[in-house]
Amino acid sequence: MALNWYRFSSPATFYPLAGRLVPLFGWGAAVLAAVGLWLGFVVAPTDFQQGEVYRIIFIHVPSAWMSMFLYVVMAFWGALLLGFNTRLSGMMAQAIAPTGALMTFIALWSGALWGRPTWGTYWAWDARMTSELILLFLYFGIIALRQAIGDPRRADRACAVLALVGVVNIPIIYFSVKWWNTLHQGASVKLTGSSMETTMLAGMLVMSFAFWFYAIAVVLARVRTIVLERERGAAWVAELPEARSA
Amino acid sequence: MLEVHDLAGRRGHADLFAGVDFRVPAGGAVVVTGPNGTGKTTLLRMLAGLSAPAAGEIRLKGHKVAPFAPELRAAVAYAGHLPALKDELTAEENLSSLVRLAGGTAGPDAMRSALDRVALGRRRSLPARVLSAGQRRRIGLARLALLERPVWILDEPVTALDAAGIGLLATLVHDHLDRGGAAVLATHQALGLEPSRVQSLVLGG
Amino acid sequence: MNHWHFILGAYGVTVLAMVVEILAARARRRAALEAARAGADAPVPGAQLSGTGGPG
Amino acid sequence: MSGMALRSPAPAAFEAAAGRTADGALAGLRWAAARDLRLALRSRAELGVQLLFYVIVVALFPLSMTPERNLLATMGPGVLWVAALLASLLSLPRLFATDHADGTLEQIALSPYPLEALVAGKVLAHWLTTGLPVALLAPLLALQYYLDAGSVAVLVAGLLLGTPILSLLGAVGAALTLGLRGGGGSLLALLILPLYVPVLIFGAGAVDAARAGLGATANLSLLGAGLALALVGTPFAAAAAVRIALD
Repeated sequence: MALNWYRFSSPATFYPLAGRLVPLFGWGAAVLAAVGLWLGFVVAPTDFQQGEVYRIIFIHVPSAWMSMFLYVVMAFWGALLLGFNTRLSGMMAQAIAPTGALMTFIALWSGALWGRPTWGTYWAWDARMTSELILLFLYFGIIALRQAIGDPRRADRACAVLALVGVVNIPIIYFSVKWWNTLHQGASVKLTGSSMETTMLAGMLVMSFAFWFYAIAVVLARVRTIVLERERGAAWVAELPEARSA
Repeated sequence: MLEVHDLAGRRGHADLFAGVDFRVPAGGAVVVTGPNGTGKTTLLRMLAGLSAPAAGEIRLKGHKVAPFAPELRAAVAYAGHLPALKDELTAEENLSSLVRLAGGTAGPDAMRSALDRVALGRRRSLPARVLSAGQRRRIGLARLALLERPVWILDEPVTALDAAGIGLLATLVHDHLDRGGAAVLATHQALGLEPSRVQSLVLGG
Repeated sequence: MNHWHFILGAYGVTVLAMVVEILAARARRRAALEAARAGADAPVPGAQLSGTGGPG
Repeated sequence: MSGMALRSPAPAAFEAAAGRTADGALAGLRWAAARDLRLALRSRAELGVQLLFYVIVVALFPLSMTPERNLLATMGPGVLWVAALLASLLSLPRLFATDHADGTLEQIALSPYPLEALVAGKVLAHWLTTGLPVALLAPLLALQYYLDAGSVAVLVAGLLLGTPILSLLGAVGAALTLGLRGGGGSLLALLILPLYVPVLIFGAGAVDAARAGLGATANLSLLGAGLALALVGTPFAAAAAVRIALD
């Protein structure tokens, strides 16, 4: 069955579809997280060097991956909006920004708490953590720009341009910070030690999927709300069961 | 020359107008009127290609045009609320700058005679800052006379003009229609154009 | 402060942040539904066109 | 009607006018650069004020820390570069905000010349009136930081390559925040400063690398590559942002 993308690109048909997907991905995330934590805390051994604190890796790495992945996805939806003028992609980009910023914050927070016992400080200007901090500023920039622009149409398109300029700059920022870091500090300390235990790797991968499913569930839930906010006057909103009752 | 089909305009959540259809033939004009806030400016900005309509389409010489389309930019002379002048530049510098921006050639004598025609000859080397609103608006009229654009879109062109200025504007528009140009004006001022050439569009009816 | 404090700190804040995000999303959804229930906007004003439209 | 009969070009002129859509991107660039330079020179005082801002910021750091020679020498390049960033940031509203306010930006966007070329011309004028003077003034201010001749040379080379990137990237931010509350100030800084980080790192790092004997060619060539990328990409992003702002 050739999936007709255009049929789903209209908010009215997308709204119920997203409604069915949210619980699916939500529970999926919960199950995956349970398995991941079980792998991470029960199966994975105590590290001879770092003891227990390395277990923070199971949220630090997935959230760092998600923070960059979500920015790229947001830029993708932005490009789609500028290219094809599909309103829904603008709403998707808007829905992603807060979750992306949250993932970046989690990565920074967990990294700091892991760094304190390992390196003695919460912040050590490590290359990855520094670029993560700049990524957080980029997210705040997108969110602040949207708040400053009242009209949703202009906000979508302005944030799309900013996200595209940002996504081109992310690798450049990462490269320049790494360059700066090695010039001043030598190679940064490897967080994960020499070779990854298979169970650690498995735990991290499962947790990454858990984070991914969580992000999809929250973003889809938020985009449904944005659709409601923007299509307030539309007829199909009035007939919605939840809009009619109470 | 310019056709509009089922045009709709929104600002934020508010729908301004919908289902607007009209055709502006060569030599014809449409005068848009209506109470404040009914979207006259929004409609004119759409026709000039500055903003995208919420629905419907705009055709120039039969071809559908999107905002900022090159053919639209080449065909339209747009005069918005603001007279588009730089306070630091003199009247003559402003005029030549705007004409060259529109792709025209701005020889000094053409500038001087254009300014003479709008009774700004003696003030051409004064910075725009010191000119009155009416005088600044006249620089806009001189620009219209110099630009050879088939479609004029004028938003409240009479603001700040005195009686002589309005006469000047009426002559300009009249000659423009004679030459086979088209015009869309948002104004409540009677410009003495032959009723046979003019359509009236009332928004918010 | 042994390692378990830091682990708890990292995981605790993560879960807290996610719960806050979910609650915020639900609150925003309730507000949107309230607004939707407030009824559709005023009818869209039309436009009257008159006059012959000139020669040609 | 009392108005004199106006000269009216023959109908044939309409087709000619339409046909003569100036495809000259260069003509558009020249128009914008010449006009903006003339406007900037007409308000020279404002340019002077912005340069003085650069000078004052650079002088603040020794006052806030120590006049001690070695420390100042190590942090000199960084201070001069951060001050260059802030000077560029402060002068960005001049790019579009005044044109947006007096209606000329609409005429610019509606001109037959490509908007990307007009924006590039405005950015060139902005760089000539902010970035270039900052780069030329740097050697004088470097004296306050006891920088040796070699470091000053690398510093100025870095600034000459880096400040145009600041103007180009800044133009995108300025266009995005047109007409917004706090648009020219903190919002613009939040949007643009993260994007300035690579320029800052390679620019200031060039002097450190030179002093460490590693040579600054790597840093300077990366800045050059960044400039090339910015020259190709940002005019299109800025033009798109202007059109979005005018919508």
